[in-house]
Amino acid sequence: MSAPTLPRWAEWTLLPLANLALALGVAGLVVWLIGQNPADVIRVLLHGAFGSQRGISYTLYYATTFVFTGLAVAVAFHAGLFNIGGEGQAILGGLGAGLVALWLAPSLPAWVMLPLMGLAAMLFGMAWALVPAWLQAYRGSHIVITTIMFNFLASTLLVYLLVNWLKVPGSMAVESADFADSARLPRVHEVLQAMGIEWASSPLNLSVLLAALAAVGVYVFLWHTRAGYRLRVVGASPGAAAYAGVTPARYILLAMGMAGALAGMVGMNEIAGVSGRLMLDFVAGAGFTGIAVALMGRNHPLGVVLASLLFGALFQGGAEVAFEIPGFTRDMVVALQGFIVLFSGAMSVVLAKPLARALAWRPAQPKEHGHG
Amino acid sequence: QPAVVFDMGGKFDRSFNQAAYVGLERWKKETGKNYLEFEIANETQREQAIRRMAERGASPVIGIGFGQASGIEKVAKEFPKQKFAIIDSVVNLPNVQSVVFKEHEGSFLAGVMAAKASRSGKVGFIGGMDIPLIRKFLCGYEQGVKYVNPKAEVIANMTGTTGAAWNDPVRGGELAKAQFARGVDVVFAAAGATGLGVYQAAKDAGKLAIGVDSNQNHLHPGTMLTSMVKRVDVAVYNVAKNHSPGTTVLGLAEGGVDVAIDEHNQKLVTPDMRKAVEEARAAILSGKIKVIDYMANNACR
Amino acid sequence: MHVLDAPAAPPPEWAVEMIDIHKRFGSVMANQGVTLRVRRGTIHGLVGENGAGKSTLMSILYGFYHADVGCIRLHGREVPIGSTHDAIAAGVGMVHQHFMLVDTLSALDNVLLGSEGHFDLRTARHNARQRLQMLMRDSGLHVPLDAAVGDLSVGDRQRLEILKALYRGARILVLDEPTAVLTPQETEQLFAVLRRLRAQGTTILIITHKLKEVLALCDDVTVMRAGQVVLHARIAEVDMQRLAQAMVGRSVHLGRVEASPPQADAAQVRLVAQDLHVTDSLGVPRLRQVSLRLHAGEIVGVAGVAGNGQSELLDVLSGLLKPQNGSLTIGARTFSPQRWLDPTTARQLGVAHVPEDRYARGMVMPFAAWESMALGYEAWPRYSRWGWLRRRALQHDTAQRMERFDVRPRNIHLRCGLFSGGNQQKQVLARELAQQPAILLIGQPTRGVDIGAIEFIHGQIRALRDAGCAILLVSSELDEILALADRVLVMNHGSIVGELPIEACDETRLGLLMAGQTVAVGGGAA
Amino acid sequence: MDEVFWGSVLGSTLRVSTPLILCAMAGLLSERSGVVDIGLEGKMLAAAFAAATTAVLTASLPLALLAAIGVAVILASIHGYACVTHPGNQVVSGVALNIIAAGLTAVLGAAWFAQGGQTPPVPDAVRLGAWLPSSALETVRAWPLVGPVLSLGLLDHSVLVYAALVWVPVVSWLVWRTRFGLRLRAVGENPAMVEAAGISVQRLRYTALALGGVLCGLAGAYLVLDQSASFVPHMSAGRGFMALAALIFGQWRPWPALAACLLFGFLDAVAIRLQGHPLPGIGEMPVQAIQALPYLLTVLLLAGFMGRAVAPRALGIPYTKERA
Ligand SMILES: Nc1ncnc2c1ncn2[C@@H]1O[C@H](COP(=O)(O)OP(=O)(O)OP(=O)(O)O)[C@@H](O)[C@H]1O
Ligand SMILES: Nc1ncnc2c1ncn2[C@@H]1O[C@H](COP(=O)(O)OP(=O)(O)OP(=O)(O)O)[C@@H](O)[C@H]1O
Ligand SMILES: [Mg+2]
Ligand SMILES: [Mg+2]
Repeated sequence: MSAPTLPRWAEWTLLPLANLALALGVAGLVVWLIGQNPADVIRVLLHGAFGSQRGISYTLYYATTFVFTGLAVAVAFHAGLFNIGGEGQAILGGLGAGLVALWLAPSLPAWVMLPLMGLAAMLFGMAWALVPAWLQAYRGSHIVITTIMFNFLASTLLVYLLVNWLKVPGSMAVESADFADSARLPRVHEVLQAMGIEWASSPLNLSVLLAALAAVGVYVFLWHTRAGYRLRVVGASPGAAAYAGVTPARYILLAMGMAGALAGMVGMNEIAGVSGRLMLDFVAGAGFTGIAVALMGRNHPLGVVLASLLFGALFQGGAEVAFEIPGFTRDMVVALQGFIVLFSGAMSVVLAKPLARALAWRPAQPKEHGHG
Repeated sequence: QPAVVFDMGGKFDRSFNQAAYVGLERWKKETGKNYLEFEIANETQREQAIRRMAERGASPVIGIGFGQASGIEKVAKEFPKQKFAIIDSVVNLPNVQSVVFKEHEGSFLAGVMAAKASRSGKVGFIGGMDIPLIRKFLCGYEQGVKYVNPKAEVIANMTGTTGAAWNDPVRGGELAKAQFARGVDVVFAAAGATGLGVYQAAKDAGKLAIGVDSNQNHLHPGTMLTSMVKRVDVAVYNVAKNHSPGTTVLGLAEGGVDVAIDEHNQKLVTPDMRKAVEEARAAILSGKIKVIDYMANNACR
Repeated sequence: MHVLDAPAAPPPEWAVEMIDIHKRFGSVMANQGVTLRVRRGTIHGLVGENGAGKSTLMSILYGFYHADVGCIRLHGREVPIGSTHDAIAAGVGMVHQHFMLVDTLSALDNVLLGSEGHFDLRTARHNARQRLQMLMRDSGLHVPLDAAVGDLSVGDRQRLEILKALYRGARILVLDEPTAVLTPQETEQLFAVLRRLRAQGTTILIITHKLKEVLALCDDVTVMRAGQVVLHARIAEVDMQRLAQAMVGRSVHLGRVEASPPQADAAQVRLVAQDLHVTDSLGVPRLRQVSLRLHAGEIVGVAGVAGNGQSELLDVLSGLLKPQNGSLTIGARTFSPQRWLDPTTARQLGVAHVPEDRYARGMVMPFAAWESMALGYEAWPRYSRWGWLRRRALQHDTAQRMERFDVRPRNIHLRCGLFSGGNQQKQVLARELAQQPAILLIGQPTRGVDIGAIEFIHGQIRALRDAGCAILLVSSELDEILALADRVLVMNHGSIVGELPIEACDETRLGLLMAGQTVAVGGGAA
Repeated sequence: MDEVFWGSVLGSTLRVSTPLILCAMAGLLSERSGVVDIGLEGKMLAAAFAAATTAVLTASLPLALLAAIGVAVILASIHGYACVTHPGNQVVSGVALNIIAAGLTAVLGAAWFAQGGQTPPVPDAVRLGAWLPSSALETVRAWPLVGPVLSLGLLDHSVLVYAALVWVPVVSWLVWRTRFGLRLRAVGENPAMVEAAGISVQRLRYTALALGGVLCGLAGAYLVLDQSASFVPHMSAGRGFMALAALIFGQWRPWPALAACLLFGFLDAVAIRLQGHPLPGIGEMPVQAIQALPYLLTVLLLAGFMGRAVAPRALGIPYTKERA
């Protein structure tokens, strides 16, 4: 009569996989509906994402951005906050890096310039996230709505600055001038070449290491530091936080500040690492993909990294499919991303019960843990 | 194998990008060979798409639109052995062919026709993104209008300041309606897909509209007075067939720009109007009229 | 002992028969095989400890929850109750333990909701107002109909809830702890109304924790324990003692360990609170001029019916709640409302706190056991240095404490939420006692905890007292107070209405004080 | 700045506001019932695509409208399945629907029409033109003083524009004056109470969501049948979020929400006309500043610097009976 509950291991492995399978299934159905062969698409996609040095590099490059935005969602989530503002925070991060580069790069060497840009990216992203955080902490404004509004504000701000101040006079493209060379993050293939290893050229740059570092850092912070502990207490149980004497407001600010800084690092990957100048729309929805990544990765840094790789592969493979198969557009990847958010996020528990029943449907019941 | 990277707006914008598409299709039909293509969906994809084409060994890689200039420049430097081309902008590299047009000349003729067709003496102009290139259209158009009717008023609006301005038919329609309310009865849209909204609004309001880049006369016969065609198709076709580094300038004389008169707008073009156009054309070709190029001195002077 | 099958012949007419009801929430069996019969036109009391499953049972009758197994008969006919809609249609009305009112709507609209009768709201309101005015006259329940519910007093809301039920023509009225929030006068008024309704033929089921009320009001009584019915009797057949015994399932007196209390070190005052005054967000006073002192080596019990200010007292003393007035001295530090104590300072001053609500406060349910073990002490040098959590030390301590407190299962990595209530409580206690506090504030230490654990916990508390700790014990179980306390404070309506040395305590006396009556006692009130 | 200018600004305001109003009313119904509706954008976009596709394929106006409404209602039901039937996170579900709509419309559009995600223009017969014949409009326009304002501002619109305006009193009446409205308001504040009153919370919320779907469907249909003539990927361009902002700005009340929509529409209408024209006293206003204004105002309101936006209390909280 009573519903069995899903064991913990299954909740962490089986359920996400089942949800992912469901999302892929629905997407496959759509692919089939538009007259493509899902199997072909998958084959091209996998080959495009992992079949060559270049494919792998591109996958990693996309994943880098998603790690940053995914962590930005995950950190906030651990403090009980839903950060939809990754997009805007990333824009500001790029702006910060770009402004510093335009201002100082001609006169500073790379080893000063790049850390400075990273710092600026983080500070700008952080500042942008702190406003909604402050409003949430001290004025009770719902952070979901304010971060949405801040996304729009960020993109208008970027447009305004580019169009009115940063654009090269006389140029038609809405882009800043190119940065001086000291403001460019080395590409991985360049570094490898310097070390004598041949590697296909790609936009993959050293910020991939920063992303890995960020994931480790977030993990260490959340589970190995006092502040991380308190942040999680605030998110998991406001009552317990009050009881423990933790001020929630401070940790809301901390969580969002970190989230903003992480999202801001997207600027390093895209602006310092790839484009070498400030341009419009360089975030390209990565802030929203970050939500999907965090949901898939269950808000754990390791999960975020894995989910980022998945999404990186989808984006790279999807682009490859768009090249290879006429009539297939990259928007399919966007739709798939939507299905993943829906099934892994909003409907994550829907499958739990049937899954639990399927698992419990065994002749010999394992013994439950003892009672006090 | 040539490759083309379409800009925002997409290859079916019935305007600029589509003209390029038509040119390539023609090349494809004639040669029987295939080409690679990519439509970018946002600003960041340009350079990646160009690089990817180059990496796959495509040559020439043709960037459609000035937006791709910086991307072409960068990638062309990385792949000096391959050929590149850019439409509507100039990239000074030994392996790049740049194709630019004398839009001001074609626009002048469009202005002549607009002024002839207008009853109210007020004609409109709706640009896409506010950039020198579009000001160049406006400037030529204005000169053509004043050439016919010095007292005529040209009301001009730009749709926006970013690439999105090429792709916003709703806003285009709103701008057109606003101009109609002020008495405009002929409107020239140089705004990519945004223009589609302008033409629709003109049709709904019973006004006249002038198309751009491709021959758009067929879109709304009876509404489309003419189209200021810019033979991007010819340019792209030529580039695909025979890439020659350097800058190619296509004007009225080269058949690179013109106003389109065909079966769709025949009824709207009066003999008087036709005569005026021919006169103006002759004057420009002979150098009697010097149409000011906005981009030459960044002003319509 | 159990009078499960009440009077045999002639079978009275049952208004309600709930037969073999089972209901499970996750791992909790809230009702297991409950059978309840209520005579028509009577007031039937339902009593039992917290979590015994009373509210669940009544919510099933009202269609709010759906029983896993079981059937319901009303007035002899079996009715399939699948939703509240069915229940209302069958003439059941319920006043929930937590008010089911919408604060932003007017009282009238609240009554109206669900039985509007007309699509147009104005017509519906007009009709309802007339019927309600008659109803108010008849029942003696008066409520300002046009006021927003958010502005109503607790008593008004209670009356509104009953009106709501009556308005729907409830012939069976269920009241879940209606008196918990009422003043004695209001309670008396309510009882008068209920008796009148009974006279008019309404069958009433009432849940309460106040046994006195049961004896005064009810015709029959059913006692539940741990999801099952353990006693079912006419009121004449039972007395307070018997009911209490049935409720807790054992002899009421757990008994004191020591014959006479050890002498508290009167010279060593650990905590002095003066004139504490707390008003909640609704403007209702929760604590009124409360003063108390704690000495080293004594357990001061705070007795009182739940909701009479004990929770607020604990919160104020532990720094969770700032009073509007008063002062607090702990050791050498004195606090005023301008700069009140905060939980962190409290811990630094050696104040440990076992919160009443372990579920929402005492632990972080999604955390592993060892992580909750640091709650509140994460900044202590043993558990963190330079901002780094010392997980090793924490895990080590957790394992050790689990061993000492016999926590089962002994798994420091198990999620807190997966331990049973008693084992959760042991962990909270273990954490707080481990600090060797100078002062221990402890709320409901054995709520929902089984006998073996109770004895163990009591032993720990006594040991701490003997080691010189000053302990303030809040418990709604008189037995616990009687078993542990050396001195007893009784709270009623936010005030301390009596202070008795343990020798002067007996249930009657405390009960009277808890009910708000003053008694002349040797010890004298504080 | 003459009558003609104001007339055309007014007309433009109404046209730009129409999808905002429809979506804001949709959001109002949904959020009043306690279900966060971030998915307005996606529902509108999907509806626009459905309307355009159907119009192109069948050349039938009723079918196009029906398709738009149908698709929006289906999306609303998916939202309901995730967040009403199951205790899914409403924000996540809304975000998912937005992403799905953005991706799927482009994919299907590209696959079916091979025009990069666009649809061909819808046939003229299906388009919604001005409600009054143009001869009548010309006559009115000739009237002194009020002529231009009336003809350009108020009369030269399609029936959907008026329908949007009519929905406001209808929603207002529904919410404040009817049984349904009472229940709707109650379920957004305290669903347990509504259930205790013998009303199905689920049915109520589904009804609100479905009604909202109808309105979103109309908004989407308006985009392709009136404002523009074909579907273009991402053509909703943030209007759903703008409507959400207007809804909050209007504090979840129909008339103030209408006022907010009109304000936002007005800002937009003025912004495109003032481009490059200096404002008296201020100088040239950057367009971006005007574009940012709606979002900025909403944030300020939420921050409590201008009144206080009090959301329905149960908004965003999944209603379940089982604790923890
Ligand atoms: N909605 C729910 N979800 C999960 N568990 C529940 C729910 N309602 C009750 N329980 C659990 O069921 C058991 C019985 O609860 P119930 O509320 O019926 O007790 P009660 O006798 O009314 O207690 P009290 O005197 O505290 O009101 C408890 O263990 C409780 O935690
Ligand atoms: N209010 C509540 N809501 C939901 N679950 C609860 C609640 N209170 C307790 N639980 C959970 O219900 C389970 C059983 O709790 P309960 O207090 O009935 O334990 P128990 O089986 O009596 O164990 P013990 O013998 O140790 O007291 C535990 O996992 C506990 O965490
Ligand atoms: Mg109860
Ligand atoms: Mg228990």
